Amino acid sequence: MNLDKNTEQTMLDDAARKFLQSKCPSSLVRSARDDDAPFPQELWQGMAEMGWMSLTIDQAHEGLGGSFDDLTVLLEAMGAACLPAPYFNTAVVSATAISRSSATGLKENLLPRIAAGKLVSTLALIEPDNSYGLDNIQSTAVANANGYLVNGIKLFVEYAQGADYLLTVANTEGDGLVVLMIDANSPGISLTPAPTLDYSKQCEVFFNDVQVESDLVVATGEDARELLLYLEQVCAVGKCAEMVGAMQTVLDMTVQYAKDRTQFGQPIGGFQSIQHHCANMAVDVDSARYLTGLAAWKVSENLPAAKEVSMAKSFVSRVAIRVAKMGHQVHGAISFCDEFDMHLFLRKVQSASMAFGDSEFHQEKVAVELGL
Amino acid sequence: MNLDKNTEQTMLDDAARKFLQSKCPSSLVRSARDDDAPFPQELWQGMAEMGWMSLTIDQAHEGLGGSFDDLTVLLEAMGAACLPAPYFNTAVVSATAISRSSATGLKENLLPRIAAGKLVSTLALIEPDNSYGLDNIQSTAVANANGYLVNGIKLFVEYAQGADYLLTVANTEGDGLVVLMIDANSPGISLTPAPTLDYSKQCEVFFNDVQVESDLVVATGEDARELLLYLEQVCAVGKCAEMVGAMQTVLDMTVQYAKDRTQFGQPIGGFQSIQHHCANMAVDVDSARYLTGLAAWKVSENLPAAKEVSMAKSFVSRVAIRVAKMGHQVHGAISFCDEFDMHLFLRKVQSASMAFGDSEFHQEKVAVELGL
Amino acid sequence: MDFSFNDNEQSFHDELNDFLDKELPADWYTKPVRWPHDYAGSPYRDPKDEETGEVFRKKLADKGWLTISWPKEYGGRGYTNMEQAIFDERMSYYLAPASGGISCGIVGPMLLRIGTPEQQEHWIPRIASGEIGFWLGYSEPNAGSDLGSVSTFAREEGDHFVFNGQKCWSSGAHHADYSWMIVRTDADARKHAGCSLFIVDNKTPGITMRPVINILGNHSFNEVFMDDARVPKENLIGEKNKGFYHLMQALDFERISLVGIGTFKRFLEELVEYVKTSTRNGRPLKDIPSVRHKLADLATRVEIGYMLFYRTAEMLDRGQEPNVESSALKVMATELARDMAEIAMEILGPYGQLTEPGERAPLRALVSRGFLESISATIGAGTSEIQRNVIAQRGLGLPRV
Amino acid sequence: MDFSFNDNEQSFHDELNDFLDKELPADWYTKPVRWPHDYAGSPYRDPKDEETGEVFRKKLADKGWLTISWPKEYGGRGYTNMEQAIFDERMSYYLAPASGGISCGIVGPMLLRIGTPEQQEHWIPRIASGEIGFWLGYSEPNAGSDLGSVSTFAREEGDHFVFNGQKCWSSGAHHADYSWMIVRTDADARKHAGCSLFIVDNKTPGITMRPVINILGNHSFNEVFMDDARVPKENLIGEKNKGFYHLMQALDFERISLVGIGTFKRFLEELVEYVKTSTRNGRPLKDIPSVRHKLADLATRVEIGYMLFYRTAEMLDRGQEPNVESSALKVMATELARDMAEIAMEILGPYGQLTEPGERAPLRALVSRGFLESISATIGAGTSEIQRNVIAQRGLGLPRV
Repeated sequence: MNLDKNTEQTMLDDAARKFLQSKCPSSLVRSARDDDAPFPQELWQGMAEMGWMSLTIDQAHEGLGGSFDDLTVLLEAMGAACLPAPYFNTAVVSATAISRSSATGLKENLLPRIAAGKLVSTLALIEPDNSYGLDNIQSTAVANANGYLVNGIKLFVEYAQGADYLLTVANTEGDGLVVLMIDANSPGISLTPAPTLDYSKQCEVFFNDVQVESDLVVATGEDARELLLYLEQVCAVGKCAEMVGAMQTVLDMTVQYAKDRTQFGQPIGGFQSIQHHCANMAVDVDSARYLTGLAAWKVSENLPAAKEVSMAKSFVSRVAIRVAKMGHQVHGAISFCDEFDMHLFLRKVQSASMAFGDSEFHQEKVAVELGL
Repeated sequence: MNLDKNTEQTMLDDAARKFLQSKCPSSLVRSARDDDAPFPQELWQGMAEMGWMSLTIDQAHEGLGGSFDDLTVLLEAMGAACLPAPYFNTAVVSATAISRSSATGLKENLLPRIAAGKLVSTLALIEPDNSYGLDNIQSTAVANANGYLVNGIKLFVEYAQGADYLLTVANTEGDGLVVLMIDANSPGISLTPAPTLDYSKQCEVFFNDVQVESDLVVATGEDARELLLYLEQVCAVGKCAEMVGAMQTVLDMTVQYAKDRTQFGQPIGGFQSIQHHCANMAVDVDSARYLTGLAAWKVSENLPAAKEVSMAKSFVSRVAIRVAKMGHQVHGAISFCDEFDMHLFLRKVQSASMAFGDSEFHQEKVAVELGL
Repeated sequence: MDFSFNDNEQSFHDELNDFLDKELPADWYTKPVRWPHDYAGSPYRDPKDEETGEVFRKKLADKGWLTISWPKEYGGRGYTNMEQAIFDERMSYYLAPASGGISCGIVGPMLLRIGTPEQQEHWIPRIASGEIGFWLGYSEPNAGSDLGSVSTFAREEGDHFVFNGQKCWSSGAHHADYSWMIVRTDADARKHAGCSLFIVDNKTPGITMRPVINILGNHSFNEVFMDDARVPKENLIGEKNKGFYHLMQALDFERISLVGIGTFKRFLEELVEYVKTSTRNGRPLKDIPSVRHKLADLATRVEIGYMLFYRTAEMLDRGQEPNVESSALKVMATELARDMAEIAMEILGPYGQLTEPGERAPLRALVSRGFLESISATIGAGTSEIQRNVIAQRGLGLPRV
Repeated sequence: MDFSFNDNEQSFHDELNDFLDKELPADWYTKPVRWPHDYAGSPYRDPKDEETGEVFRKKLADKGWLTISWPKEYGGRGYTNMEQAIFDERMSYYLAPASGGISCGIVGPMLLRIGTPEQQEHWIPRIASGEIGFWLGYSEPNAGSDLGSVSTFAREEGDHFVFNGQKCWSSGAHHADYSWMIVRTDADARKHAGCSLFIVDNKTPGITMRPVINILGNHSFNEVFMDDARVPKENLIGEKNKGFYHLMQALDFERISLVGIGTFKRFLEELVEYVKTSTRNGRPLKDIPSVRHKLADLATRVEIGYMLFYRTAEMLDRGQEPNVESSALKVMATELARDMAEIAMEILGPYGQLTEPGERAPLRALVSRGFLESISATIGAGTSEIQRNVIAQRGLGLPRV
């Protein structure tokens, strides 16, 4: 048993923190938010040069062949930096999907480009009247001679305007779900910005008779369903890792502020109510870290992980918001200013807590795993 | 608007507190618990002499004709004393049921005896595989020439061994529920003690071909259902009043202890964590009192009260336990001793919180009242 | 207990309903961009609504309703505090642009209590008519929860006080005309003993403001700098060096008048209506038990809020000071504002994250705003921690240490 | 992170399972009357079970398993702390009568750390064999959370210390043979500086006990009075007047060794099984969403408890002192014990109130017991408030004031 990072992960973590502190300060998060560009290109290229895009891509496709466990180390650091770029969408969701596809051509075509930082892809999953899960996909993909003809509406598509591809899930008639990498420049695609709390530049995406060629099919039939179930696990745990990173930063900032800020002639951290708030936050952070670590380890080791993944996502989604709000409370009015960073973390964890199933959604899954 | 007791209620309250402090100290609660007798007879007679048995019985039947609102004043005082006697069962549930019956003979026969403290009656409602509500009554009452023949099992019947009558709900074939005052000495009734947390000397009651004469029928058909719905409201609010009384005592004891008990060179009430615990308790107690008051007022005024009753019962049931547990926490180890009174209140509110629908049961009713 | 209005109250309540139904469009409650217990005022998306609001507010002032509980000789209607509470409840339920807010809710009543006859004559009519607005000059960089630590200093010089120092988190100072400000007037006194209250004109030379953008992206806060700003002595309110004790009273008013209890009811109703009429994954939202239970819980707490609110009015009418009770109301209502946003967010799922109104954004995208805005509720005007200290120490008599 | 056992650990784990399956009846977990994280010991309803327990406990002692992490020369097995943790987990999961509890979990390890060779030689074998039992003589009427205020005084007299004073909440003192006691040995020193640790024989003349009945109706507590009780000087453990600092270490052990992490898992499984197989109002309990969600939440927290528990073992094996981490474990586990009882009560409804086992009482009526018993969990061995102080001050470096 080892409840800490291993040596390689510690090195990866150190490098990531250092890079992000220098290249992704909170001022960049704000300027990215206010900028018309979908995300900061320079940061993206820097991340590619660090090898992050290819961390879990296998070596045959110019990747580093790292484990999912390693990837969560990066995601935690990114959560701590409120990274304003589609790393999760591209290097976690899309790269994983393609890597597990049986379509050799697709892999050879796309994975090296992702690894090189030359391809941005994002997930188009959620639809009107649907929040989580795969049970109600209304978008249609009708097979034709060259591939599929796709119609539908997708919501909450992060960084859509900066994406080269849209990893899309649609329903076929008779063969269940199909997973497609849709070229974002295909005729028939239109975007409407739909801004959200977390500054991730979300859009609604409309597919109107969009032709998708066969060589962009990621998975069909039972393969598609299996792939999506695996992706759901990867994404849920990945979001947990982001939240753990954000929570730890909130805790660190809050403890430091409690030591520095003086009221009534003493540091506010000397007041028992503040001490107990901080103690509760610390226990929450540790608990979230271990649950996330357990789920990530199971996924990495290809062990059955459904229960642990949903335990992590249900718990972390709940306490991350609690921790971020408590960070605000201890800081007081200063944390209500845009120029103070605390709200960036609140936005981050709020969004991550809902992504890929909220707390209650995953509680229900835990219950199923308990045999209920 | 008047958020306090009126003058008559204040007098009633003062008299009740004084009487109970003198006649029902916590030592009596313990000796009643350890005694084989179902409840302390002397206390019962004293309460009857105070006029409490007849408080809400109309003057035509030798009662005082008080309102339900007045009754909650007494119940609050009794909650504060953890009264070890079947007052609620007799003077609240049974007297109310009989008072609202259209059976003139039954009223004339039983109400004066209740008013005089000469009749003890208790409610036999819950059955195996049933916790709350009226939807699943399996006991049967088959009409015959002289009345009904009753069969069934009733659980959680408080003070059954001391009761002269069992106010019983059974199902007829075809005519829905029937409400009966069953003579506890009727052939075919047997009791098995089933002790519970709250020392209320509960029994399982078995009815085996018990013949109930016509003059003991309280209500049938639609009348029965209406009566039971009204009783449910009266009982739920009555239990809230008991809990409010218990909560207030817990708060008072806890604040006093926090002032008196010294640790680390100061009263523990000087520690902010203890102050905030006490502040939370105080807000809970006030909130519980007003919600209960609102519900009691609506019931008293014969206004539609379903929403307010269920708001009160769902909220008070939740916070009463929270307050009692916090009382223990502030007191520390001393409160884990039988000889210290705190646990008597914990037992009281735990039991009251579940009686006549727990918090979730009534939350669902509130939702219905919201139109959901 | 008795929860009915008396005849006067009931007819005033009915009169208010009639007035509001007549003077505001039926969909008015959809216009102000606000969340229950917000501190950030009520911006409108459409400038025309701003105009409608101004017209309405003028009508209120003309009826004397901005100051209904003030004595008639001061432009008020001489109504009871309970009637004032009924007024506040109805106005906030309609989200009416009624807020005399700081001016009529805090400064006016305080002037009536501690102002000189000359000060009352000078200020009260202009406050009652809605002509002038105030901001609260309490917080400073080193005096937040610990208001006794204000260090802005006012030295006496002839018939003026000369102010030097800085205020911060000054909500709405840029829209207001005057500040209701506490500053230090005795450098040697122990901290609470050397402060005084003033009315300070925003236009006083030496006063400058820096806007501070809040986490909603709005300019609500300001930093206000005073550099040899000369304030006439007649603007000292109450006793010199007793300002802190006066301010403690003012804080009670603040906790009551800012609560806007009716907005809670309004948003609860809106949320219930949304749940009744919406589906998720093809299933009616109202069929989800946890959604039902969460709404039931919110409704119960709104009901509690109403009673804690009316309690303060009842006490004022009895001549009691509801200081502990206003703390209980504040802590309860602000935590409800937060939980209401959090629960609405849970019910709405990702749709609650949307920040711009539109077809996909339920409740005009107010939930994402409320989620952020309610962060300030449990902080501003005394944090929840401070309120709990008040309840424990002043209410329960636990020791100050 | 890596959550797998290494080969040694795994085979020990398997060995324990085999042993437990062989040496205890399959329904053994239904015999002890206890709730997770109880302080009241494990009474049995049937005296025969008491005997079975004694036989089992003897077998454990014979295998050296009561003291597996002690060095072999002291009767231990020299296992790692992780293996000790695995042992504790398995034993508590089976509700095995394994508890070396205070003797093997606190006194023994402390003696190995701070005892003299003579003391180790004298006491350790008798502890390892299970021959003698200890109670903790910490609390006094005026020293609960504030242990530094103990006033029982031990004055030196020749080759003895003479004890006068009183201990209270002395759990199990009447079943034990010796006390592990802290008393004041320097009346003039500042409070934490003048205390010392002793082993005190219950049979010492001058020691009397008064039983105190707890809210479960059991005699678990005692008041212990010392009236000129003479304790030989060789029973002073560790440095004189450093007792408080030694005791702080002992408290860390206490928080870990008393947690009984496996009992949480066992009761969760029992509760889940009950829900799977039961109906209420004709409806399967497991179809009620809130029941499902509550059990999912409990299961998640049990999983967290396991990790916080193993973390302390990992730290000990690395030579680190898990003082903050043991506080986190303690606060987390005890609040879980409470919530587990409360949730079980909610799920069972009125059936949870029954106090005697029988046909109608699910889970052998343990839920009503747990509801009361867990009251002590968040109080004993340092209240949750004290644990949070430790986390904030020692863990996060916030100031002591």
